Amino acid sequence: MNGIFSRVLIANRGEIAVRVIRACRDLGISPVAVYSEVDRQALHVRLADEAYLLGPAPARESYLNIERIIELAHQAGAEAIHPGYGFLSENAEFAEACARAGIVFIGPPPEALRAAGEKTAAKELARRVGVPLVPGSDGPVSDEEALWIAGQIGYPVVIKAAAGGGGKGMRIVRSPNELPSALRLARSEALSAFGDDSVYIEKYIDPARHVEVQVLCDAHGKCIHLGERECSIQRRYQKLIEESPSPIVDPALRAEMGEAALAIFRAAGYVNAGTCEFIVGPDRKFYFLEVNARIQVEHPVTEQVTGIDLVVEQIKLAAGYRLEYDQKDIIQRGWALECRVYAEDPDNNFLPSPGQVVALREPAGPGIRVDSGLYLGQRVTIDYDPMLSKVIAWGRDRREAIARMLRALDEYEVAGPKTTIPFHRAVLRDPRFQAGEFDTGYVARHWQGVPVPEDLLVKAAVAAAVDFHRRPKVVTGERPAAGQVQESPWKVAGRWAALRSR
Amino acid sequence: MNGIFSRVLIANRGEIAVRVIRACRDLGISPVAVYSEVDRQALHVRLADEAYLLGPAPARESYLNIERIIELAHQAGAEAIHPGYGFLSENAEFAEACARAGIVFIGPPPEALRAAGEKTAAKELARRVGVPLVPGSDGPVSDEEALWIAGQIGYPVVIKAAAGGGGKGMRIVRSPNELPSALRLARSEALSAFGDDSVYIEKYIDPARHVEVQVLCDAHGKCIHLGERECSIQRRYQKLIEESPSPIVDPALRAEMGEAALAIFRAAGYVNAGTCEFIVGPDRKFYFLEVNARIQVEHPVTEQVTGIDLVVEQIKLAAGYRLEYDQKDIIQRGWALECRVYAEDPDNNFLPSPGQVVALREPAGPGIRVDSGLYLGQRVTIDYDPMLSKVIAWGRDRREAIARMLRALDEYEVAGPKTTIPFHRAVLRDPRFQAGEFDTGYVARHWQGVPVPEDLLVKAAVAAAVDFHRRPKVVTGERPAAGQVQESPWKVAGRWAALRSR
Amino acid sequence: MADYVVRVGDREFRVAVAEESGGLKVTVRDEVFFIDFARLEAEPRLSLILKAGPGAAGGVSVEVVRDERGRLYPGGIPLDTEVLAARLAALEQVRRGAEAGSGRPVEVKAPMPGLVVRVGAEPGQAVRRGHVLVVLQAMKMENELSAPRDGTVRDVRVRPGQAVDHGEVLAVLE
Amino acid sequence: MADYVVRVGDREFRVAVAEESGGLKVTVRDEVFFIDFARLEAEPRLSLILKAGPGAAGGVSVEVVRDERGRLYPGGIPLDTEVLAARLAALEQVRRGAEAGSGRPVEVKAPMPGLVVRVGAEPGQAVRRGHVLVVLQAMKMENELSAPRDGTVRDVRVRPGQAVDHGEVLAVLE
Repeated sequence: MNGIFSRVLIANRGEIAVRVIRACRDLGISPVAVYSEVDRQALHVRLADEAYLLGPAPARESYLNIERIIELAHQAGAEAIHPGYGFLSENAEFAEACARAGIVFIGPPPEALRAAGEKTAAKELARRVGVPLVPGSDGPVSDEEALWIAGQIGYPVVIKAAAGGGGKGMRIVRSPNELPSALRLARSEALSAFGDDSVYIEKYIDPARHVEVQVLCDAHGKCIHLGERECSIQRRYQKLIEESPSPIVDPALRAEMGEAALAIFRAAGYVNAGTCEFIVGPDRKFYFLEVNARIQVEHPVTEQVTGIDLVVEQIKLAAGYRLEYDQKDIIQRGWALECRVYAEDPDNNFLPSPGQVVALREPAGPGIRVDSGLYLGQRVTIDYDPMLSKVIAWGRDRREAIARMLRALDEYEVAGPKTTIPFHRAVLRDPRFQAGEFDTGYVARHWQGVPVPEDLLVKAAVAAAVDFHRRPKVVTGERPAAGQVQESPWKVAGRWAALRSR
Repeated sequence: MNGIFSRVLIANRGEIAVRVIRACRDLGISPVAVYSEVDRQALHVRLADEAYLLGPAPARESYLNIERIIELAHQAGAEAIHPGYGFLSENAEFAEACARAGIVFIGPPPEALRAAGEKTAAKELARRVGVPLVPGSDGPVSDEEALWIAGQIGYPVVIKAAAGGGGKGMRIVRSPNELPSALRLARSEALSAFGDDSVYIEKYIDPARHVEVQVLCDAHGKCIHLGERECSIQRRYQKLIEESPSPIVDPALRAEMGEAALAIFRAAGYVNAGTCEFIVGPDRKFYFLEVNARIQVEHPVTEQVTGIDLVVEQIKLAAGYRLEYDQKDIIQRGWALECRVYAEDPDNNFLPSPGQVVALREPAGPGIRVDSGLYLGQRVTIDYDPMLSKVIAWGRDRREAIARMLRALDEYEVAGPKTTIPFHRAVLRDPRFQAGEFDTGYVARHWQGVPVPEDLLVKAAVAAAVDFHRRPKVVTGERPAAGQVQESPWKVAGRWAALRSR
Repeated sequence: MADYVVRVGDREFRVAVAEESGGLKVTVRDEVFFIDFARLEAEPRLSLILKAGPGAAGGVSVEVVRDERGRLYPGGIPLDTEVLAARLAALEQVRRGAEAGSGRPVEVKAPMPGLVVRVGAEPGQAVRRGHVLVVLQAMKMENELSAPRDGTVRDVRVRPGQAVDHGEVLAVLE
Repeated sequence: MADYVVRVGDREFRVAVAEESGGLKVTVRDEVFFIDFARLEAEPRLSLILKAGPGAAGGVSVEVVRDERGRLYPGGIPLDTEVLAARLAALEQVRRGAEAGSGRPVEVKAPMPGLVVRVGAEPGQAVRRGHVLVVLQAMKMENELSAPRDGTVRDVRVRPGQAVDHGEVLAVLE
């Protein structure tokens, strides 16, 4: 490819580093990996052409170490750096440091990162171009202001800590008389969590759905959108299942949301791939939430329905290439879903579950794509985000995509760490999910683990007993002599039928 | 799915058995596997809900044992049998035996199998509906007839054994004076190979391309085609690389070939999936070759560009479902390629290479689908066809599909048996292939192995030495004492540059 | 013939295994299976085919990974298992019975190494099942460790800012 | 420091390996690499990072599978390797030199078990490199085994219909 980079450093790890390596290969670019001490054996280190040690495990000494990364890019002769997501991907100082070092940052220019990537600046931008925001206070409020604003925008309202996120200091208020005590509690939580008791107030959209629009902008003034993704299946603001298109978006709403997103990106002088997140209320009105000025975890669902390779586009756009197609050429075909596989125990409040991967089978076959950083023997540590891989399923329609995803999840075996795979299986079998009827409160409201089917317990008991029975014994005394169990004649019908109807 | 089977027996092994299991899962059908003694640990046995032992390894005692398979289908309570490809897939007696046993054969009705699946009957059918055949004798010829016919159709001509295939008894003749000795040799070869010295004569199309059309027919009279596949990269009539669309087919030719294929299938009273194979000459004229009355190895490339799951359709059509779309709804999107991975040594005349799989990494990521029966620890035996898996790559255009395929082939690691992966890498990097300029003689003409790049030899030497050096030694004497090698100062520039430009 | 007690999670199964004409006859509860058992090469993977009769050609196919700690993954679902010779199990039962009595203290342990960011209860406090006792940061997330049952906090052994190891006791509930 | 002769296919490399401040210094021909070497768990897989200097942070990443027979798969390409201490290699060289002389007989062996379907030469026949000596059926295909060089067939040890084992001598060429 003419004028594209010959060598790109990937300042990330895990599945996204592998994903970027693949995009580099597809462009004939030599990928360079960086890694922390615990990642020496990681897949991205082995799949890259070159690999450089960043430093110890803690992110700030490795994947967040700006100086070190730029130094290594120079050593390796990389002309550009792809930051993946997380880590330094939306860090304007990093983008500036790259520019100073004469290295291309594969992402938006620093000014656009600041204008679109920072939450308050982005809201200001949205307001300026006339994209609706969730009604509420402009910033921190006094108790009196809160009461007045709540009256204006109507109940229910939500109080949020101005200094933080993650649900801390958040209170939902359904009537004026609840407001004073809710404010008191929210301020006290905010103070203890963030050392700052400022709160702001917003209309509480309930039920709400999280819908976002993927955008690509080239450096020559062309911006197009690639349709939406629905990401309402989440817990504690962590997305778990995404899809494209959204079950609640029709062509008119798609065009409207797309235009809103493009207006914001154009106003920010944005170049490269980015996403505009919206909250959609039960009346299908949408409100601007934030801009993600990077590639997102869930980008593959858009790739599967549009046919466009977003990471390849990122690299080409960063090299100054023009978008080769227009808005009218973007056609969504079929339906795609993504399930994120985390090393978390869904039956125990999604607690992280580190450990060594002792057996692994990743799904494959028609309609299935797996973006993974997993390998047999891998030690999943607690140093980084627990996401291990993503299963992406495409089908001609949502029903087919769900059927294929279920088949893939049933094939997927990760032994060692516990994973969210059983969670996904249960959600995808839930008639509410299958009907497209869910919102951002779905997991909190409905998820309570799934009982293990009786036939699996019996199978496990039989397998464990037979394995033990046939295993060479070190201590002879461990294996019991012949027992006295009374055997019934071949009574098989009942259990047999149960085992068969899997 | 209403009225679909609840349990289907898959009378096959390897990747196609796994492929059919996946289709069953997607339809909510319980898949039942059968296996021969050497396949006890095979993937299809483990992925199925139930598994039944057929018998010893030899195919005629296992996968070709009609009675045994039908008996097991009864035992398992399967309502239908999917035969895959090869083995019993085009065996009309098997289809009839299924019908007698009250089991649905997932394939065409026996009469259609006979009318379309047998070579001479199919040619008669093609002639009847006006589809062009390669000019030549209708059947066996005497030496005098051969001379006369060759004069009529024009040289070059080809003499073929009437009783067999596989290139035995075949002779290409470029002028009348070569004909008598060619006939003598061909008859003698045919006699020793098949016990029958009958030969027939045909115009020799050269260069020729192998292009085939995928067809689906329901039991209610609707037949549609799903465009073409090009399969010209082959050796000894064994296909190695396939793609859809074909680089030489334009919409007009596609429509024309599609209509020709449909005419034949309609005339045969065909139901289910089938393929019509054509030879296309340098003038882009096409000639009927044969009908494949089954699912084909290369079906995934059609699936990737049309979005239609052909194996799912086979099952639904066998259950009496109507096709849900019309010809106008079939839209090819992008480009798909398939590379077949055989346990054969491409550097040694494609000799079979059995052995145990000691390490395995299958490719994944954007645009890549792998249909595979491979697993770590597998013993590849000499009992069956040596095809292990297929890599399928999709891209928005042929260039992108090739780039992705190359990336996938570079990721693919099978240690143990030698495979055709290095062959595929070389062909996909050949500018002739990339330009779409090849024909059925490509492999014979151009393939002569590829020299191992010097940098890989150095890497292997270094890795072997370091591995040996660091391996705990059983016999202490084996590890030499300190040597006397004179070291040069850090001379790295030359080799370093070579190693880097991979 | 051997008689086992197999614990699967918090369930217990009595399983009898007998070698019989080259195969295995397994009785679990009042059902009998004839089992073709294979240990797969190159991975800790087992494959069982459960047949209804000794001469049957096949039956239900079960593939299951077994890790070193005895965790099995039928259908990919992790299940902790323990196999005991039935007589040993009976002895243990008796011992446990003696120890029994309700309200034994429960130790809340760290399920992974991490950093304590918050402590949600103090000694002497009565808590309900689900009450957050300790919040532990690991894998870039805050993880709430809550009371496994109603009770009174007897001891809190950590404070915010403290790094803890896998398995370390954080609090004791009684 | 240790000095090796490494055969890779029909090529030979002299490789010196020295342990140096926790890493490995490797000299091959006149080039020097500093190597970070890791043996991967759970599979016979090696990972090497070839660095240009002893203090370099990184360099070329080489992942390679090594099977029990010493076959390596750099870039997935199977290469038979053999490592010998340099002194042993030198001794072997001398022994070989003594044995040498051209035209030693070549045995054509079965590369896999199979069934002989055709024999393409008879004793005494002069054949060219590539002449098909034996056709062996295996994996549902006919596989042609041809003369590795020009020569005279000294012996044909099989006949059509005969089943042969892996490694069995089919014919001898001189």
